[in-house]
This record gives sequence, C-alpha cells and structure tokens, in this order.
Amino acid sequence: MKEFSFGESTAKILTTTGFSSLEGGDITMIFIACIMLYLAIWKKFEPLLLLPIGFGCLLANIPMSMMANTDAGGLLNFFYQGIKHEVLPPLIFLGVGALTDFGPLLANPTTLLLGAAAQVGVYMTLIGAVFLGFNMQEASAIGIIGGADGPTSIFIASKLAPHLLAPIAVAAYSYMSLVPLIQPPIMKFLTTEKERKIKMEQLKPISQTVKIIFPVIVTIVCCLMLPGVTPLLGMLMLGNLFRESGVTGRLHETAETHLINIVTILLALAVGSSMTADSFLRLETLKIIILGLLAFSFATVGGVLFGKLMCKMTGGRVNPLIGSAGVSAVPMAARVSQKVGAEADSSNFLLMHAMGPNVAGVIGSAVAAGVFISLFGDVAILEPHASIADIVGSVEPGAKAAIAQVVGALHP
Amino acid sequence: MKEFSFGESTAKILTTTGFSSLEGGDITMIFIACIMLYLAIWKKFEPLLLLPIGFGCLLANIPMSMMANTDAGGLLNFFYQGIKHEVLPPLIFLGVGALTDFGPLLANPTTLLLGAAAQVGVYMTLIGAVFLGFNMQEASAIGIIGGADGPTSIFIASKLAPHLLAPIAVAAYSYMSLVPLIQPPIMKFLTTEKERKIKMEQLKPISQTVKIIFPVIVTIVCCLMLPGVTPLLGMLMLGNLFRESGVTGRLHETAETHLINIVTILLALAVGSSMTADSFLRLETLKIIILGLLAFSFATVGGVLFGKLMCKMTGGRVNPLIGSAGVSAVPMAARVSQKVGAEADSSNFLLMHAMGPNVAGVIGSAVAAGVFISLFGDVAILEPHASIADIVGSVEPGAKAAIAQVVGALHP
Amino acid sequence: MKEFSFGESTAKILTTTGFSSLEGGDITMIFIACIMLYLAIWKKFEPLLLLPIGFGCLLANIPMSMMANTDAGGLLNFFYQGIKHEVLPPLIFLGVGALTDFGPLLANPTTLLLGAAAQVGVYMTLIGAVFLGFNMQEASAIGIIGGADGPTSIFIASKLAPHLLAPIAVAAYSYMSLVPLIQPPIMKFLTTEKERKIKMEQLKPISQTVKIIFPVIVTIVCCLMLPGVTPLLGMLMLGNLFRESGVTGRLHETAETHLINIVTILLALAVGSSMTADSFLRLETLKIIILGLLAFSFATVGGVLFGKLMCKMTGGRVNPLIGSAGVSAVPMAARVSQKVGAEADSSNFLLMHAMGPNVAGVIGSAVAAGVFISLFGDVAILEPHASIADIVGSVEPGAKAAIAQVVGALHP
Amino acid sequence: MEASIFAAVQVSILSIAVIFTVLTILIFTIKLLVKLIPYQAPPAKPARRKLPSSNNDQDDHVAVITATLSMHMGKSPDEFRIVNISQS
Amino acid sequence: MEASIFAAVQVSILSIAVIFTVLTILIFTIKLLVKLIPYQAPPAKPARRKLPSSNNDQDDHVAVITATLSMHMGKSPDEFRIVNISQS
Amino acid sequence: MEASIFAAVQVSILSIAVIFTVLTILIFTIKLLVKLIPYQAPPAKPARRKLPSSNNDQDDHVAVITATLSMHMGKSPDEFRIVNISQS
Ligand code: NA
Ligand code: NA
Ligand code: NA
Repeated sequence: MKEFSFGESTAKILTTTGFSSLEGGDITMIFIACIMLYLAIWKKFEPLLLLPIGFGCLLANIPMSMMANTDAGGLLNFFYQGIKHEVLPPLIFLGVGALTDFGPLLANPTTLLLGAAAQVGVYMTLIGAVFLGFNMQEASAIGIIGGADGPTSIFIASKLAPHLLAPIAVAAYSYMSLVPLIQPPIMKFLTTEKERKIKMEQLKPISQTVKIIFPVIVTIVCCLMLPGVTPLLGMLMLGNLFRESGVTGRLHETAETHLINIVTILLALAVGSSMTADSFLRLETLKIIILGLLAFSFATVGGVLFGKLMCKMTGGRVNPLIGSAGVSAVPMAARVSQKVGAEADSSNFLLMHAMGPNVAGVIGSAVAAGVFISLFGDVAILEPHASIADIVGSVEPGAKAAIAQVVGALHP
Repeated sequence: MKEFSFGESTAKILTTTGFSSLEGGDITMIFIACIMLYLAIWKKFEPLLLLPIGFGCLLANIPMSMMANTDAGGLLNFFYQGIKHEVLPPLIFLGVGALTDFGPLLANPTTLLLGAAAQVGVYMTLIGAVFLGFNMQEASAIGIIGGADGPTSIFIASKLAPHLLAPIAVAAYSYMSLVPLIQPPIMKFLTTEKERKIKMEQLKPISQTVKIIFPVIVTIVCCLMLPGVTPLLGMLMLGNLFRESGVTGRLHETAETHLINIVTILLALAVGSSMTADSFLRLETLKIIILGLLAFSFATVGGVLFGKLMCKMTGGRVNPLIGSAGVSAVPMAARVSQKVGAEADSSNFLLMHAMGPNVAGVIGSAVAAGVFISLFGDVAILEPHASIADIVGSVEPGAKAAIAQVVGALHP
Repeated sequence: MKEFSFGESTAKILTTTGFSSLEGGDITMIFIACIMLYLAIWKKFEPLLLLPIGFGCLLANIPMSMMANTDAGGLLNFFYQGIKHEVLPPLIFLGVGALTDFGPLLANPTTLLLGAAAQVGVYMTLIGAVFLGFNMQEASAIGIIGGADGPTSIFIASKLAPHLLAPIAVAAYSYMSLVPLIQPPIMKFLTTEKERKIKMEQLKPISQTVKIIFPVIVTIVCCLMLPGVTPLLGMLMLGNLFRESGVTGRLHETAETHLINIVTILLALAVGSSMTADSFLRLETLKIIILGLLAFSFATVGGVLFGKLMCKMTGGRVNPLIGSAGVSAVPMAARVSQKVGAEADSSNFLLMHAMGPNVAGVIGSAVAAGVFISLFGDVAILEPHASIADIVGSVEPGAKAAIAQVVGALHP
Repeated sequence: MEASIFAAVQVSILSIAVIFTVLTILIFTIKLLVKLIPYQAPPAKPARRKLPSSNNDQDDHVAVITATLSMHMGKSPDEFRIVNISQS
Repeated sequence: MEASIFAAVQVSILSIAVIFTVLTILIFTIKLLVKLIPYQAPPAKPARRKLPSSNNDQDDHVAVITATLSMHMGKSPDEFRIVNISQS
Repeated sequence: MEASIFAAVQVSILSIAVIFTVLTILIFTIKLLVKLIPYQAPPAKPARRKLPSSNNDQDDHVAVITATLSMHMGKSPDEFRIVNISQS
C-alpha cells in the first residue's frame, strides 16, 4: 500500500472481480449448481444433501473465491479434509444407525439375501464402467452408486477414485431421489399380477435383547471378515446400539439430530466444492451419470429377481416386490414396494416387510464396499492426520527420499 | 523425578504458581476481564459474546496457564486456529443467515442504499485511523468496526491486522451494545420533528419464491464482483436458503441453534485468548476504542443523512429515522428507529420498515469487507490447512530455503 | 490391478480378513469389550461412557481395521488427537460445569474441606502404586482414579502417563459405577449409629450474585495458584458461569446437551481405541484395577474420617456420612450418603447437605491434578497443534537434530 | 502523513463507489425478480414452515385424534411444561 | 480391453460370492440369536420407543394441550403445533 | 524401592498440604463473599431461568397462551410454563 494510486486501486478491484477470470466452464458449473438447487427445492430431490451440495458447487465456481476443494487454505477445502481423511462419512453413518430400526430385518433375517442380491447392480455397473474405459478402482467407485447409499459412495470414492468424487456423489443422491420413478416400471415388468398380490404374513415381534446384541454381532462378523469397512459399518452399528440399548438416550438423540446435521452440512459443502469445471465438465461425468442410472436399474432387477426366487422357494409366501427395496435408499424404496403392491391389491400392506430388505441393503452395500477395500484399498496409504505426521511421512515422494537421504547421511 | 526432595518440590510448586510470574500487565488484564464480565452479565452488553470473551481473557492472563492465543499447544490456541484459518466467522454467519428474515428488505429493496450509506462510518474511521498513524490494512480493519458486525470485524481483522484482533473485536461488540445510547441523540440532532413523524406505508408481501431465489442471487452478484467476501457472504446466504427453502428444516434448525452456539463459544474464547497484556495494553488499543466510537457515530450519521435524502427524493414517503438502522446491529438498531419514531408520534410504527435497512447493513458491511479484501488482501497468503501442508510450505522462510536447497542438491 | 487373477484376488481377500491375523490378544480384548458393553447396558455402569468405550475397544481390536489409537490416519486415531492435545476433557468439563449447581457448596463452604479430605485416596494409591513399581508420574495418574472424576483422570493420564490411559480410564469409570457398592460398608464401619442419625440444619439460601461471582473467584484463586489445571477448572467454571449468569441461555443449553454429548462420543471412542491387546493385556492393568479399588475405598475413608472430625469440632452438627460424598462421582456419592443416612433414621434427609462435599470433590480432584501438573508436568512439552507446527519441532529427535544441522550448515 | 491520508480518502471514495455500484445492481435485480414473480395470496397452504423433519399435518391429525381419545378416557394432563409451541 | 472386462467379471463373481457368504453367516447367526432369546410379551412396560427426546407420554400431553388450546382460542388445531413438552 | 516410596510419601504430604491451603483460601473467600452479598428475598421475580434465547414479543405470546391454558384447565399458571414459541 506504500504507493497507493487511485487508478491502480481501481484496476486492482477490477482485476480481482470474479468477472475478470470468469470462463465458460465456471458459468456452466454455476448453471449446473442452480439446477441442483432447483431440483432440491422444487422437486425435493434429497434436499438435505443436494441443496448444500449445489450451493457448495456454486461457491466453488465463483472465480477467485478460494472455495474449491483444491484451494489450499480455503474454507471448503478445510471441510473437504473431513472427506479426504474419511471422517465425515462414518459420522453420518453413526446418525443413520441411530435413525434405523433393524427390527423388520431381525423378524425376517432371510431378507438379508435381498440386500445382497440388489448389489448385483454394483457389479453390472462395474463391468460397464470397465467397458467404458475406467480402471478397476474407478469402476468400483462408480459401481457403488448402485448401492444407493450416499455416505458409502463418498467413502469409497474418496478412497479409490477421489478425482471422481463429485460426479459419483451427485449421481448417487440424484438417482436416490428418482427411486420412485426408476423402480416401478422395472418391478411391474418383472413380476406377474398374481405375484404382486401376494400378502405376506405378519412379522413376529423381536426381543429387545436381540435388537441390542444385533449391532455387536454384525460388527464382529462383518468387520472381522472385511476389516476395511469397519469405519462405516462400525459407526452404523454404534449408532444403532445407542438407539436400542436404552441407556444412552443423550448420545442417541445427539447422533440422530444435531451431530448428523452438522456433519451433513460440512460433508455436502465439501462434495459441492469438488464440483469444479476442471473435474466435472468431462466426458467421464457423462459416463458416470449414465452408469449410475444403469446401476440403480440393475440393482432393482437383481432385488426383484431374487425376490421371485425366494417366492418360488417359499411356495409363494414372499412377495417379490419387496426385493426392489434391497437397493437401500431408506425408506423410499420400501415405500415404492408398498405402493406398487397396493396398486395390485389395495389391501396389500408390504411396507413393513419391505423395510427388512431395505435396511439389509445398507448392510449389503457396506459389505460390498468392504470387498472393494479388501481388493483395491491399500490401507498402508491412509494419510496420517496432521498432528501426528512426521515430516518424512507427509511429503511428496521426491522430497521425502531426499530428506531421508540427508537424515541418513548425517545420522549413520 | 529421580532425585525427588521435599524442599525442591515445594520450591517447584511455589515457582510454578501463577503468582511467581504475575506482573502488573496480567493483573490489569484480569481486571479488564472482570469488567467485561460485569458489562456482559449486569449491563447485558452482547452477553453471548462478551461473557466468553471476557472469560477467555481472564484465562489467557493467568500466568503459566498456557491459555493465551500465542501459547502453542494450549487449549485456546487450538480454538484460535479457527479464527486464524477463517473457519469460525463464516460458520457464525451461516447461523446468522438462518436467523435472518430478508423479507422487509425484499419488500423495499431501495433500503439497501441505506445499508450502503451507513458504511460511510467505516471510511471516516479509516481516514481517522490513518491520521492516527495506522497503516492502511490496520485502518481498514479498524474501520470495519463501523459496520457493526462482529464476525465481519473478526474476519477482516484476522486477515488484515491479526495483531489488532483483540481490541477490534472488543470495540465492535461493546459499541454494538451501546447502539441504544449512541444513536438517539445523533438521530434527533439530524432530523426535524416533522420528519420523525412521517408514517410509512405498509410493506407489500413477498412471494416465497423470491425469498428463496434472493440468497442465490446475492451470492452470484456480490461474490462474483468481490470474491474475497465469499466465505462470509456465501455462508450467510446458505443459512438463509436453509431457512427459506422449506426443505432443509433439520439443517436450518441446527445452523441457527447448536451449531452457531458451539462456534460462538469457540470463537469468543479464542478472541478472549488474544487479549494478552502484551497485545492489548498499548496506546493502539485506546486509539481503536476511540475510533470505534467514531465509527458507530459516523455510520449513524451516514444512514440518517441518506435517509433524509431519500425522504426528499420520494416526496416525504421515507422516514429518515430508518436510515440509522443501516448500521446493522440487528435487531437493536431497528428497535432504536422504532423507539425514536414513537417518541415523536406514538402511533408511528417504524420497526418493520427499519428491518429493511437493518439487514441491508449486514450485506453492506460484507460488501465493504469484500472491497478491502480485494484491495489489501493477498489471497495467495492464505495459510494452508495442516493436513495438506507439504513440509516445504509450512516452515519459516529460512529453513524452507535451506531445505529446498538440500532437496534440490540431492534431486537435481 | 494390472495383473488381476481370480486366484490372487481370492487370496487377497482371504489374507485381508481379520481372521488371517487374529491373535489370542485380539480375541481376549473383544471379549473384554463385550463385557464392558454388558456392564454398560444391563448393569448400567456409567453407560454414557462405558458403552462407547467398550465399542471403541471392540473396533480397535478387529485386526486390520485401522481403528486403534495408534493407527495413524485411522478414524479413532483422529478422535484420539483430541485427547492427546488435551482438548476433549476440558470441553466435557464445560458441560459438567453447565450441569452443576454449586449452591449447596456455597451455602456451606466448609464442606470444601471434605472434598479435600477425600483426595487422601489419591495419595494412598500413589504410594501403593510406587510400591508396586510404577514411577512417580505413572503413580500420580493412577492415584487420580481416587478423585472419581473421569475427565480429570483422562486429562492427567494423557499428560503424565499416556501408555496407561486405557486401564486408568476404564478403572475410573467402572468404580464410579460401583460407588453404591463400595461406599456403604466403609461408611457403616467407620461411623456409629448415633452419628449416622445426626440431622443437619437446613441450608441457607444463596444470592444469585454470589453464584455468579463464585466461578470467577474459583478460577482466579485456584488457577493462579495451580496454573496447570486451568484448562480443566477454567472450562468447568465457564460452564457454570453460562448456567448462573442468566444471560447466556443459548450457550448454557448447548454446553450441557449437544456439545457435551458430541464430545463424549469422541472422547469415549478414543479411550476405547487405546485399549489394544498390546497396551491393555499387561500386568500393569491388573495392578491398576486393584489400585483403583484401593483409591475409591481410601477416598471414602478419608472423607468419612474428616466428616467425623468436623462432627466433633462443630459439636455434632455435621453428619459424618456426608464426608464420603467428597469423592465426587456426582450425584451418586451424594445419593449414597442420603441412603445410608435414611437407613439409620428414615426421616434424615442428607441429600442436599451431601451435594456440597460432592461438588467440592470435583474441585478437590482438579486441584489435586493441578498439584501433579505443577510437580511433574513439563508444560514446555505441550505438543503444538498441527497448523502452527514448524517442521523442525514436530519430528522425532533424531531427524530433528539432523535437519537442524543441515539447516544450520546451509544458513550459518 | 498527509500523503497517506490522501490515499485513505481515495480508498474511501473508491470503496463507497464500489459499494453503491454493487448494491444498486442488487436493487435492480431484486426489483426485476419481484416484478417477475409477484406475490400471490396463498391458494391453500403456501410454503409451510421448516421445522425439524416430520410431517406436520400428520402430527396435527394425530394430536386431534389422540386428544379426543384421551379426553374420553378421562385422562388428565399432569404437571407438564410447554417448552415450545410453534405457530405455522 | 477384453482382458480387463474379463477381470471385471471375475471381480464381480468373487465379490458377489463374498457378499452372499458374509450375509449368509449373518443370517444364521441372527436365526440362532432369535431362537436363543425368544420374544416375551412385556411384563409391564416393554422397551419403549426411542425417538428424539420426547416420550410417548409427551405425545398424549401434546395432543391434550393442542386440543384444549384450539378449542378455547377458537383456532383450528392446524394453525399451531406443539412440538415439545418437558416435564418439570 | 524404599527411597521412591519415601519420595511418594513426601509428595503426598506436600500435595495434601497444598490442597488444603488452596481450598481453605477458597473457603474464606466464599465466606467473605456471602457476607458481603447476603441473600435477599426476591422483590418480584428473581433471577429467572436461562433457557434458549427468547425475545420480548414471544413473552407476550407466552403470557397469553399460559393464561388461556391455565384458565381453561383450571390450573395455576405456576404449574406449567411455556418457554418458547416460534413463529414462521
Ligand atoms: Na444398498
Ligand atoms: Na453493517
Ligand atoms: Na473428586
């Protein structure tokens, strides 16, 4: 400021307006952000996530605002660390667990298989993605969209293909909102009128003790077999234990309200901040959008077909319509099962029966994620948290080797 | 502890009491802290902020307590990182946006000009501060006190003049509480009895759609023109979108209650921790206190005079008293307009009319902050967050150069 | 993934299951975790802490889950930073302060001495621990279990003996739940029937002004004398000031509900994550468990005996049973006093009288902690928070010296 | 000194000009917006409140029904405290 | 390209096999659990609900108060909503 | 070993002495404080509670609703308390 001049200052203000470096890509992305806000607000597409994602995208694409996830030191870059270090998705799952009633699943545990069958969408998509030229890690992250689980998709994407985080998250949440549109035609196409009219017998009540032991069992069984998914599944089950134990009311209430809300705000803004023109306006994004639709459709197909199989094997005591709920997207997919069932026979109440595969789908996707982490995730590359990073460990390879060499030379 | 002795231990305890290194400055600061607590509790001066600021000041000035903002590794130093990295003020603004109804502003958008006019206080103070020997960055940070917006003041101070953070924050919040004392005499001096009696016509209702689009428009228009203010203004508008969209009730509730409360506790303690004897007991502080009073007064003058202009230009349909509300200090300044108006004519209800310029003042100050950032803020010097800092980037210049040299030598 | 093969992949999945590296220690720890969950849920042993601690322990001991506190980059390692940097315990104390009514203590300030006398348990245990071979820092951290204050124990353990954090925390919370079992026999053994029947006169009401000034006074007096305890005691008193001031309702509500709940979840998971087989399945743990029981018992003895002394000195106006409440464990210990008193004379209401020493015990333990920090805590070794760490300061000593040498050589 | 004050005055004038420019643009945008999307009296129940989750209508219905039931069952509300009533 | 698709198919088959294995183990564990700990009709008041704060009693209170208020304030119960009651 | 136990005993005695010193100082400070500022029966409505925010307008609404409720439920207004009303 030593040599202040009116002209120079005016110039500085003009050159530091966003307009000075506004490019086509930015304008397109701002437009896309507005579309997301429109879908969130007026079409009610998962508004709790799409609204802050869209707004984060808007902020990130204002030139020189330093709000993109890559702007070191920026506000949204700070929130983005919570995705990069895999802290926020598990905290969301803590809240999801606190909100979820696994009772219907426990009353009919076989429906877990429907949650497994719906994962077929994940693998059809994976194959499709490899076909379209993505490598295996990328294809896995894209496939998980078929799991219809936002936090799981974000967790896996940030682990296996962070450069695809934005389109994967957007596709996951968009299609989740489209479940009521995507699923019914597929369900009707694959089932007969008679099958859709099948009434299922009432669920048996479940002991509270079983409900309490369940999350512990799931944690031990699944996490022992697929340790990579522990942050997600462990937190989901802890949240559920808060809920069912009956002795941690305070923690349960916080986990399912203000904690999950705070984390949602940070997570969604961070996802939005990764939607920069550079990373989003690519052919890959288009492919992912198409593959995502494929993923949801095939997941539905997988669930319904397996439902038909179960129908056959139980002598017609399972309505195949509950299979589509196996995609998770709780509780929307279960409502779709209810609605399609009621269309065939207005006295057919499938909602509670569909809740079993519905929550099973959450576990199924987490397990699928765990398999991917076992196969492709190199746990050794977990980035240490800042406060414990020793310098030799946090530097780019070149500098790291150089410093190690110096240190070695001086301290033989 | 190998060589423990009774005498030595007693000596150690005695030498590690705060008394052993208590100096006059500490005592003075503890006294000042108690005055702040008194003002917060018994005089109700912005207690939500002054109470924790005062308590943070108390803790920071207990010798050897490691609670000053400069004590690396201390508790309040940890919270202080949230100010230094410019995370906490935007989160406060998220809550403020969630709490603010921009309806009255939308019903009478011209009142935005009153919010602009009140910024004249910022610039009178800036000139005064330069006159008293502050440099331009410091003067800007001091001037922003006239914006009557705590988070904006803290944001700008931590960016342009972090060594003046404590007195600026204290002045901003203290004078904000004094609005009902500072403004009325100025308002009465500048207006005629007849002007004060002017009744304004009822505000038109505003479509909810407009209320929803408004925050998006403000973000695009203002942040594109002044990108530096995006963290503040963007978060303010996101909070407002949570409020008005009607589809993000959970996030809205959290943003306006527990999230803003948690952030307020951390922010206020961190501000208090910066009030050490070294940084606060200086002539500069006295100057800032005086300039702050000037800032508030001139902001009021600016608002009222522009109100008179608008009164003239609209043929007497605008009561100039609503101009003073342009300083922001929501909703106190609007209540002052109401009160002074009712004194002149007890049937005169200016409150809702004054809410327009009142919330306009928040936007006005943010825009003023944006101009300062454009002029004096070097975005390139944003400190990267720890987890992404590469070592070569986070070291003091000397060591940095040295290491770079070593690395270069070894990896040519 | 270049050279993918079915056999290799199957092998990879098999070798990355937790089973592949499951050892006896892990199984034992998982079993211990389940016992903790059992105690928390069905025996209601401090469930708000033992449940998440037990679950954290469960997660940490699933091989390859990267959930132990030592797994750099893992989720629970991230939360563990909050203990290591001494941030979480003070935040818990903020909530505790917001929840605590110091009125009964103010009405009968002499009961502070009972809170002091109960600390005798700390020192008997310290001596016992040294006898069993622990060094002085370790013995101090173990002794603090007798203070019956979880956050204080965790704070001191993480400062003086971080390798003993897990058993100390577990012992502290377990015995706290056993207060109703541990204390009554000791109380009955040490008092006569006549003493137990003593009725105390009603507490005088206390001016709200005194209640407001009290936390400020405690902070100034205690923290000046023992600065090391400022993070704990200062936050406790700030929380209480939020409560009593009557002007910070929002902050008070947040501090005592969602903020303390969030911090509890993080803290307890982090403590659980430190319960790895390596650190927990040691002879030391057994010793600490035994010493912890000793600590609680001697604290009770100390409190009751001092109660008898006060009874004598006041000519029988103090019921010695309130002395045992001096161990803190609010409000359980006070309820035990009430119950044992009512057993002797069913018209004897000691609850409010016992609340005085009860909350005094919290202050007493904090002061005891402060003495330990003064004696053994080297404040200079506080680890700086990441964002301000210069590289030369955060490296292991060897590398540090080496780099310093290089830097020195190049920049003479 | 004088030079720096002159600079300060220049900064002030420039800044005020920018502020008025930005806010004037905003004013015209808002006016346009309000003109394009005029307020319409709510057809039935416009843009309802935004409280935490839950479907309000249901709650009300449930409330009414339960109230009738409880009244007929002779249940009386004991000591209670209304913490929060929100008007829609 | 073909090689990688073949690999993808292999990964898929392997993964689905793992998923079904894991979930089948889980199913049998649950079935065992439910068999070992059968549901028993609650003796008095069984494991009550766990909604955010609030308990069922509250809902009743809310209902009663809503009804009372609406009756005596001449308002439809739709016009306001009692969100939360805390017992003192 | 014996030496370290002796040290431990010394630490203990020293610490207990410090604790009693600190707390005794605190006791006298409190006693002085209570003497200087004695309790006075509340003149009208003493030190009210500290619940979330609330503003003046609300107080009026709260008052009106409290009155209505108490009138028609035949209860004293002291038996329940409306803390918060939020208008949309
Ligand atoms: Na799923
Ligand atoms: Na302002
Ligand atoms: Na204690």
